[in-house]
Amino acid sequence: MALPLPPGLTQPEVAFLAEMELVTIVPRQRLESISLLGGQTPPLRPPHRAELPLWLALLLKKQRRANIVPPPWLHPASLSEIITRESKDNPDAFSSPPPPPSRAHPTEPGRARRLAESDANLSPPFQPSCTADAPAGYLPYHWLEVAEALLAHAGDDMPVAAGEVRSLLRDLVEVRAAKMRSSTSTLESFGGGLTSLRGVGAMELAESRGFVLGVVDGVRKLGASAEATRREEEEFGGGRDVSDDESDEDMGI
Amino acid sequence: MSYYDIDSILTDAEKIPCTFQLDVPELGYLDNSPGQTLKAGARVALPLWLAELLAITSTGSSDDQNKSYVAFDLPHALRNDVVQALKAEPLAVPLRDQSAHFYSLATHMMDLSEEPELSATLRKTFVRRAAEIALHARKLGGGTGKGDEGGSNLGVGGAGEEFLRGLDEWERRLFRKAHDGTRAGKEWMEKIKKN
Amino acid sequence: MPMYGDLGNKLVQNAKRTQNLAHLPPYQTELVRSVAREVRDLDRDVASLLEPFQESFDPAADQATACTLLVNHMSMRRNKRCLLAYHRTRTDKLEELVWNGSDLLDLAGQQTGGAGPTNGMNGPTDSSSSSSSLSPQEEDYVRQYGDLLAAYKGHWTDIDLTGSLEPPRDLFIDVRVLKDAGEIQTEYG
Amino acid sequence: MDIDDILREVDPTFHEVPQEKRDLQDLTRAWVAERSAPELLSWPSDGLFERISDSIRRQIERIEEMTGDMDPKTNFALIVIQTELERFKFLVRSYLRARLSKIDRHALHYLSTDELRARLSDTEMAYASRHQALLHNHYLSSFLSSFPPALQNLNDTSGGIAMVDTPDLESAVFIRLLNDSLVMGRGVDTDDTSEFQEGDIVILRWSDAKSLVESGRAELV
Repeated sequence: MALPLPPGLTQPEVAFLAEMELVTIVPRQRLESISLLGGQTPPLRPPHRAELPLWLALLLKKQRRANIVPPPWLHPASLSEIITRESKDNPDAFSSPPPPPSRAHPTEPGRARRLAESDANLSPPFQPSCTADAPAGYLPYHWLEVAEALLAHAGDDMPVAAGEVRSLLRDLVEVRAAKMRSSTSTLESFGGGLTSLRGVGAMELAESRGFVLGVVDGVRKLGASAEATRREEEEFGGGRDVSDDESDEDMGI
Repeated sequence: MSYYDIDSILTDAEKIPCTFQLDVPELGYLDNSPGQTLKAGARVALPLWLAELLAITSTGSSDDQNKSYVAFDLPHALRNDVVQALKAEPLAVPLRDQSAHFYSLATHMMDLSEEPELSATLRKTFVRRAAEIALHARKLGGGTGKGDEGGSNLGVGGAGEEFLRGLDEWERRLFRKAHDGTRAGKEWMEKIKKN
Repeated sequence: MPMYGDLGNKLVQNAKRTQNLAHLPPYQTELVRSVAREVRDLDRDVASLLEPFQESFDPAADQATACTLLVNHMSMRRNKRCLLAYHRTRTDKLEELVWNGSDLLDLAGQQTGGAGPTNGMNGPTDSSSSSSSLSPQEEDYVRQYGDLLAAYKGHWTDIDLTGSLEPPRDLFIDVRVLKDAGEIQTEYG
Repeated sequence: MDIDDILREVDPTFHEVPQEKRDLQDLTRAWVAERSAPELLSWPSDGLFERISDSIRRQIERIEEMTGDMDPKTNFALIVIQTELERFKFLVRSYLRARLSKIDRHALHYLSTDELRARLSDTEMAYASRHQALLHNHYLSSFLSSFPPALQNLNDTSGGIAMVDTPDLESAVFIRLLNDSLVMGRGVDTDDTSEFQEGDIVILRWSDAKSLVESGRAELV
């Protein structure tokens, strides 16, 4: 078997994907531009900030060649705000994802360039949502992976003690885990064809994917004959088998 | 319904109560009487792979176009008292005792004859039990809260163990998926701190 | 009274167990032969049932014969399905082992080194001089699939197709070594 | 500051994405999609993998040249380059193997029509045909050749169940909307039509998601 993995990204794969998110760094050393397969890295000139993919930022950080600027949504005030929203204001749904570039305010500094047409269809991890100019108060798709990576390797770059951020994150994980559970127990009693998981994070999705899709598929299979009957009835209006002649008459109404 | 799928093949081996609609001299062996004629009206439990086609193939009889070789009933696993018990308390029925391929068998039967009520009951049953499965999988996989297991990592307890033992194949697969998801999440968390 | 298809079922149950095993249990030579024989027997029955009718069998006129023919046909197809699925389950497993870099010697040695027979089906017919759990045909298959995979891999030599499916962690160990050598360059820091 | 930087400052819409960056994005998307879709997707026809394969080869050559250089600055660049190279290799490897695994499972299906065959790369075509031939041979030499000739096929569709297994296109998937879109999803009791916003994540059947994904209005996640 060429690939002994279930469909959909596994958690390590999601973490790998999240490492492509751009983050903002403050270099501590000069570093000339490097020609990578994914393009040139910007030349690093302290103290000018630069945006780099997380994997590279972490490499520099571990080498003490740079500090990483935590994204605004990871600040304690922002996390507390999100926790309140998730637990009190809207206990049944995940809070909204950050506004996509096409809806971002055009005059807001630092965001205008993302309106460029060639970026229009960007999505995580390529749509910057973990940089220093990302909006506070919104959890981006890769929030948990990026937060955990920064806490593990750049804890000293946090604006407050890493422990404080960590405990807020843990609260948030709990609040949202309960949501994922309740959303999955209601979503499939359905017979409908669409379920929105607006605002869900990549890691949360990876953890529940196999189970959730398994339930949805199971319900579909158990309902297949009922669904086929429904479709026939809808097609023929009344549910009786209509011969060609009769349907001609029906059309004359 | 996949040709090479082992579970699908095993489901097709489940026995269905059938009644022959005609005399067939060569088939006595199906009723444990080789060499004798299988009489019309004989009740024989046939595997699904055989029953299905015999039940839907028309004999071509001129007096009754709809007459097929056998008539069939719902299998033992799907009899009314099981369905009623599931309606009353979906968690209390060990489905595996009915059939290891309970749901798969049910979908086959519902394809053969319309059973709207059965379909609705089974969907409810499946979803309700799935929620319970997720709960156990999280406990065993080491979920988010560490404190709520109370001691042993295998703290499923008697009733839980009994429930898990009664899972059919679909549910076992679901349990494995939920369990793997939780475990992989936990492993990732542990790994990130080390590296 | 055992009925047609029962032996095929045994094969499939064996395949079901195989799916959950790390190793490959012994090939069921005798069972495979019996199931294939059943198919040939059924085919002969069909031929003799049809013989009196020449080319002009009318199912509606002789419903009992039609029913018997249908049962025979279904039984043959059932056996075929069981045999194919059994062999397919095993080739899946064999391919997995080839992907993981096991060679034929590893595979052949499994049975002697492993837990031994996992069920009672490998009678004296299996005890040829070699105690391989693979049939000779399976050994051929492993060789041929190995060649096929090597050919496909050859188109992608740079990426090492049989390499790890775990996403790469960073080269942290190398970096640490480098830190000792490279800590000098702080001229702009 | 080069001319691009100046242009970028005066004109925020000047933002030519370099080919390398676009290729990385396309490769990543292709990987996520292939890992998530219940069926084999089309091999990219725009030469993406040929380009990536070439640049990987060139990068490996560069690494070999740089390895002799003991300057610590080069040395760090080397680490960065190697780290990234491993990331690319993983993406391509996982992508190719996700495809092979689907091709293996439903080989006869993907070989059955021109339209389906067109999804495979030339190398995959060669692999799939040869693999199928090996399997058929194996069945023949193990038992199938003793069967009556009419029963020796592997692609019968008569008699109950079709022999050619196909992927389940009704399987549920997760998608992310890339534009605000009206989405239709069939269900057991009702079919739903809803307006979703860019960035929303929705569960629906692959058969209902497919056209959205193929037209670039949504992506698999």
